[in-house]
Amino acid sequence: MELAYTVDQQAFRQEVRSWMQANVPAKPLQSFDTAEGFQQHREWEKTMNDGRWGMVTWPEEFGGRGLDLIQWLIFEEEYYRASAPTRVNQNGIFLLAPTLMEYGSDEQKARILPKMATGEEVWAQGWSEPNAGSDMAAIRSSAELRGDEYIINGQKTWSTRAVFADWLFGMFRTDPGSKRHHGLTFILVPLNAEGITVRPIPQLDGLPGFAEIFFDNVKVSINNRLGGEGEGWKVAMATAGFERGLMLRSPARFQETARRLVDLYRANQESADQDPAIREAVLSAYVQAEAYTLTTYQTASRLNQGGKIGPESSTNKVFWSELDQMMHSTAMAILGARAELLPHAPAAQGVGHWLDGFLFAQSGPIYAGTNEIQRNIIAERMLGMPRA
Amino acid sequence: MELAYTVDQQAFRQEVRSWMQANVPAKPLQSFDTAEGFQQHREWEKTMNDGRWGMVTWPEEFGGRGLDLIQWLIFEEEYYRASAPTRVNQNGIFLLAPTLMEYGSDEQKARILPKMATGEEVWAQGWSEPNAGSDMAAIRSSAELRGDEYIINGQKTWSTRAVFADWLFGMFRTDPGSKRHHGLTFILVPLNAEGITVRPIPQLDGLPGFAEIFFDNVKVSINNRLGGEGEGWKVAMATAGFERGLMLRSPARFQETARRLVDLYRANQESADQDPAIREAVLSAYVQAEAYTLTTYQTASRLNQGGKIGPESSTNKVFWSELDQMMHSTAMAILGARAELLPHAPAAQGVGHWLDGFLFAQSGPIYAGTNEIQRNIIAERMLGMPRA
Amino acid sequence: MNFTFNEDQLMFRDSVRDFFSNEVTTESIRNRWDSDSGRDRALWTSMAELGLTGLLVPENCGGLGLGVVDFIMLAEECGRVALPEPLVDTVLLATPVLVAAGADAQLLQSIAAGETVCAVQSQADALVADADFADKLIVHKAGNLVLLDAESARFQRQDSVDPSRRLFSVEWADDEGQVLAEGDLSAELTASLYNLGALGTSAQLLGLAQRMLDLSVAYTSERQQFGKPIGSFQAVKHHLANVAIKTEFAKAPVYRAAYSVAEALSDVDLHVSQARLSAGEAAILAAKSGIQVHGAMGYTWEMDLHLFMKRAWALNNAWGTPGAHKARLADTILSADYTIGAGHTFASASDAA
Amino acid sequence: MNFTFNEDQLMFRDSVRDFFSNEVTTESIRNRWDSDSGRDRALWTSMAELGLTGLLVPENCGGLGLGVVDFIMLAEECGRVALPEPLVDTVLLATPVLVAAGADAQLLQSIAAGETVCAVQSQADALVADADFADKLIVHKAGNLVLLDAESARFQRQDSVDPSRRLFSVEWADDEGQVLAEGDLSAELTASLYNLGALGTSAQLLGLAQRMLDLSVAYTSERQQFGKPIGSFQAVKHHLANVAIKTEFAKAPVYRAAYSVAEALSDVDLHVSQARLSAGEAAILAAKSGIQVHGAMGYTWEMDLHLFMKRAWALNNAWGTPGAHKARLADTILSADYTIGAGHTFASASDAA
Repeated sequence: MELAYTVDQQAFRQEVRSWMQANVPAKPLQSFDTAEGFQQHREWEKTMNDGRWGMVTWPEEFGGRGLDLIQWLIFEEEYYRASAPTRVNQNGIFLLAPTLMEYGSDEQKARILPKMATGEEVWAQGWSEPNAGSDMAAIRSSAELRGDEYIINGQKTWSTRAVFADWLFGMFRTDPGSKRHHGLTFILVPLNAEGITVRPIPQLDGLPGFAEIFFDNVKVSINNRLGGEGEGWKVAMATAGFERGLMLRSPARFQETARRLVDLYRANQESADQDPAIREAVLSAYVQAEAYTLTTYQTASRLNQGGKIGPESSTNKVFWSELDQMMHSTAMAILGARAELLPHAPAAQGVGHWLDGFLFAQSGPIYAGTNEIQRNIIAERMLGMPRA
Repeated sequence: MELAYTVDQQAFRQEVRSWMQANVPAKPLQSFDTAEGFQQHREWEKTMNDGRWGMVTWPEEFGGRGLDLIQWLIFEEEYYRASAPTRVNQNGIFLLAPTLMEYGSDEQKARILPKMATGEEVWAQGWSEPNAGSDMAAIRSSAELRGDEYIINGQKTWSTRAVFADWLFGMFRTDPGSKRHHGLTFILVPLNAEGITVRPIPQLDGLPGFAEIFFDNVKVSINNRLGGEGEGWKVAMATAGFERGLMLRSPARFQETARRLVDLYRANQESADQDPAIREAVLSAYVQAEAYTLTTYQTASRLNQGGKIGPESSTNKVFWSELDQMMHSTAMAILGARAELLPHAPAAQGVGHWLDGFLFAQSGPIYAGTNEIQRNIIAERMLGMPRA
Repeated sequence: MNFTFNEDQLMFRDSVRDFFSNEVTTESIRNRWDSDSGRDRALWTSMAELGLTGLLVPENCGGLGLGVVDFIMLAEECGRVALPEPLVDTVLLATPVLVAAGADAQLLQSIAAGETVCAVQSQADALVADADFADKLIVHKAGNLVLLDAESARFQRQDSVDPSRRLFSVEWADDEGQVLAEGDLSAELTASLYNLGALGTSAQLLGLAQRMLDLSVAYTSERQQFGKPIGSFQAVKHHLANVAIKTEFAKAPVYRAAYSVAEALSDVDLHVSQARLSAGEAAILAAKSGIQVHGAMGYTWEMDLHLFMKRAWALNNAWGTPGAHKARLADTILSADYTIGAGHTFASASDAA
Repeated sequence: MNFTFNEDQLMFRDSVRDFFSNEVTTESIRNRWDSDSGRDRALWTSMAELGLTGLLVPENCGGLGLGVVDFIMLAEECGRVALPEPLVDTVLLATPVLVAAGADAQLLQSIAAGETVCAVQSQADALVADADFADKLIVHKAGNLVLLDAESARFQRQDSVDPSRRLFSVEWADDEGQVLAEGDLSAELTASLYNLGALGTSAQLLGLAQRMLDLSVAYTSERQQFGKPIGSFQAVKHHLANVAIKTEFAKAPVYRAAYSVAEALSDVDLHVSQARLSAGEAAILAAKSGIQVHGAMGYTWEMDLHLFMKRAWALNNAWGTPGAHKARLADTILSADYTIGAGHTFASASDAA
């Protein structure tokens, strides 16, 4: 056990920090759930890629730096420390890319990853269907192989980023007689294909953060299949693990929220201390954000030594999502009557971003498998308790 | 709505208060889970009955005063205020007696209630069986009617007070071919009957607060059947309602615990305030104890006007048991390193009773139907949610 | 001692519930979002015709001459439908204060008639809800309680997360407005207003909690996953059972607080703060559990749940934050002079009787 | 940066776990309750033979010369079996302090040989665990750290809820005992001892949490109700999933605190308090959820669960209450001089390196 950074790691941190200082836009970008904001975020991805910072763990041939997970964590710390924009292509770089690395052909990697890195192609995810929310095995959308094309029909929903994105990845039922998690295939679909209709779904803040997608005889080349036909479940499970696990929710995000929460508390301590639950929550936020960080470094160290990610991806997901919700609720409590004000309200006096974060935090315990599903997984797969 | 006591009610309170001041033993009795303590508590019941305070809501003919539920609440307030002993016969007076009033014959009432009132006959309950804890419908102990006697075989467990009690009430399967809640009969069994073996079960504090009871061809007169044969479930459900509901856990108990907790907090405020969760819990304890009291007065007012108790008995049970657990955990937190000391430890300096209360509070969310079962009942019967 | 509502009160509650369920649908609320005022004047007139606006106006001024206890369940109904119009502010907050300040009969008559809508500023917070829809504003200046014509004030809109809320910062010239009360009377009425505001907020939070619970039960009983309604899963059941428990045990404190306000009991501050904390916790839990059991649907603009969640989030910090009410409660119960415990719950009521 | 244990450490942990699972059964613990000393001297000798008692004793004094990080998982194992003997106190608390105070080699040798058992008094609390079983006591008097022969002290037994705990108040004559440290050194070693005590407590709480979780999983997987194992009910699953989550996220903080103690980092107080809070919460939740899912069985003396629950309740207030650790943590992170946030977690380690 050695919990100090090496000289190289410290130098790397300095390099990231300098680049971020020089390049992170001074003014926050607009929300990427608006057309203008989406474009701004796409440009930011290009800027990042120009500096070869798009995804530092990727091999150099795809625009990465071939770095390890500890370096990735350092990168993320500096990224959040610099208040850099949220990654508009996170579906691509954090979810699809690791799956591609594992299941994609060389041709697919070469075709997809570089454009993902530049932000030229932004990815949406197509997991859920109207009757298959947290129950992914209930998927009904079909893909029928005719010659070297799949003909896709059906409907996806809760597809994040789909309103402005270029591509979608998801599972489709290729064996019409199959049930549950059999007979599914993982397919990549260009969102500008004929027969696709995207219906935006406005979310709590009124912006279309996700969409329903209707497929009417959409033709997709067989080259866009990831893994073998009928192997969709296996491929998707890898992605689900990434999503819940290490990559998507780096500790830096929650540490920065905890830091801002501590600052907010200190700035309003007199009124905040009227409610002892606030101080309790603030201290707990720090302790939990640190615990999440330490645990992630532990996992990253283990993975660096060749370990595999296990059911802890479910404990991670429950932990960070409920921590995030708790921290933002606490900020609302500290802000008191100001908490309800939208960021542009003059009386919000610059604290309105907490409300945005609070609304966003409500989605954490729900998406990527509700926390109820995650707790089932923890009980059954990690603790070995009997299934219902 | 009139939330002031009448002059009569205030006079009644004074009467109770005076009697308690004159009669409550100055020195706390020993635990009724010891032989000596049980005898002391039995004598206290006799003293109470001599003053006609055994159960003020009972009709005068059985030793009561025919008072209403508001007066009962006032009585309880004064009882707890005086730190009077816990009622050793609570299984009898709070659970069996209301059932007897509803389902018992005149002969049964006359035979049973007066001796219950004097403490001459103390009652144990026989609900659970080894494989029928919270699932009462899984009862297997049998009672076969031969002539005018039931022949009882089988086993009961978690029978509170059974180690020193005189009688037991419970359900037995009288129809051997029946399933679940059919074919059960409610029978009263003298614990000195031939064929009964009582095996004490030591609880968390080491004392035998409950027992297993083995029945080997135990003969019980048909006169000890409550309700008709096969009506056991219906009769028992009335009792279960009482148990979870209004009668057994009068608000006064929790108000006095909240009061003592506030006192404990004030006496140790400097160290307690190191942990903001403590102040939060202390304030919440007061608010919740008041809410429980107010809600009980509301229910009592409704019942006085002829209303019936409904699924709120389940909300009550969850509420008071978790409140009681929270209050005692908070006291432990305030006591810090002293919390673990048994009452007789010299360094406990008179605060050891909190530990006793803490251990006892652990049973609240478990007995009389676990709080998980209660939450199912709330969801299904009160909210009408679909069964599993 | 009788902790029940009478038949008249229950019937009035039922008729208002019926009225609201027809007239204040979620669709009608969504329609208001796009309108300039965000409010429905015709609805106000209908409420006046039902006697609602004049409920606390003395009979000799054209009102029903009823009291706070008579209105409390109606305030709860306002919460249940997330009523955008400031009925609670006009009836429960403004009217008693105007009466106590000796406002002229004409004003009270016009409130009862539904011609005058009131908005009220809390001493705890500068922004005024519904200032632009109101005709009269009760505001604070230099320790005085001031009655202001809406026309004579300047408003700046302050958008809330709840699109039905219309919040404004308000400015007015020093020579505008009529001093309603000054000195001790102002202090007394300001304190009274704070309790009325917190009580009205409590009742609305209670109604909101129940509505979110109802919506969640209905949704989870219908919505199928894994081949059965998600409401049949124990985790979902227990989430909503917890909401039911918190809500059940918030009712009596709110009704008791109404009684204490009505009777001006010495413990009124304590009772109002208890009610406010209990109702706020119920509503906040109902929102949190509600969105969770709705899953992704709960996160959408299209599902009605958010109308009630957002109102709950907003109201939970209105008329005193939970912290402010905890502090007030602590000041009393931790004081060496104050006795708590068995038998003391109704002490101030019984002493006053 | 490498947050893993090495092969040697993992193997040592495994062998100690095997040893304990044979030698420290719950039956053997129950047997101790009725014995005079409540302790097993033969077990102590076996532990010495395994190298455990001398783990932190320098090699030139017959020990293994290992460090705090090497011992931390073993302390966790002590918690997992609710070991009654004061191995953690002797190895993790007494040894480093004796070494730092320049105690004579003979004493250290005799600790390594299993001939001397140590008991340690916390500056936060007067009672001393295992004072009667110990040969040597480290106690506090008038700002000095004092080494006392057990024979020269008078003990008064103070019964704990945990029948395996042996707590005593200790008195001794002024002329007894050897001053180990005075002045600044005493203050420094007392502070160090407090961190060592809190760290050892954290590790044991972590082990206790895991053991209670294991017992609860095993029980609910077997126990049938309503025709199936109760562990198949979602409510039971979610109770235990919550314990698993809290326990998983308490591990790394405890291991990191061990590292910070070993390296004497400037942030050691903060790190120890974090670990103590995380581990304590995990153990307390494991107890609460454990008894709940065990139902009435969990409330019995006969079921083993209470051995671990009671130890957890006791240890959660030992070597500083959660409140004391929260206060210490707050002093640091709320100070204007201290920086938190992304990138700062390992700052003091990296600065020291």
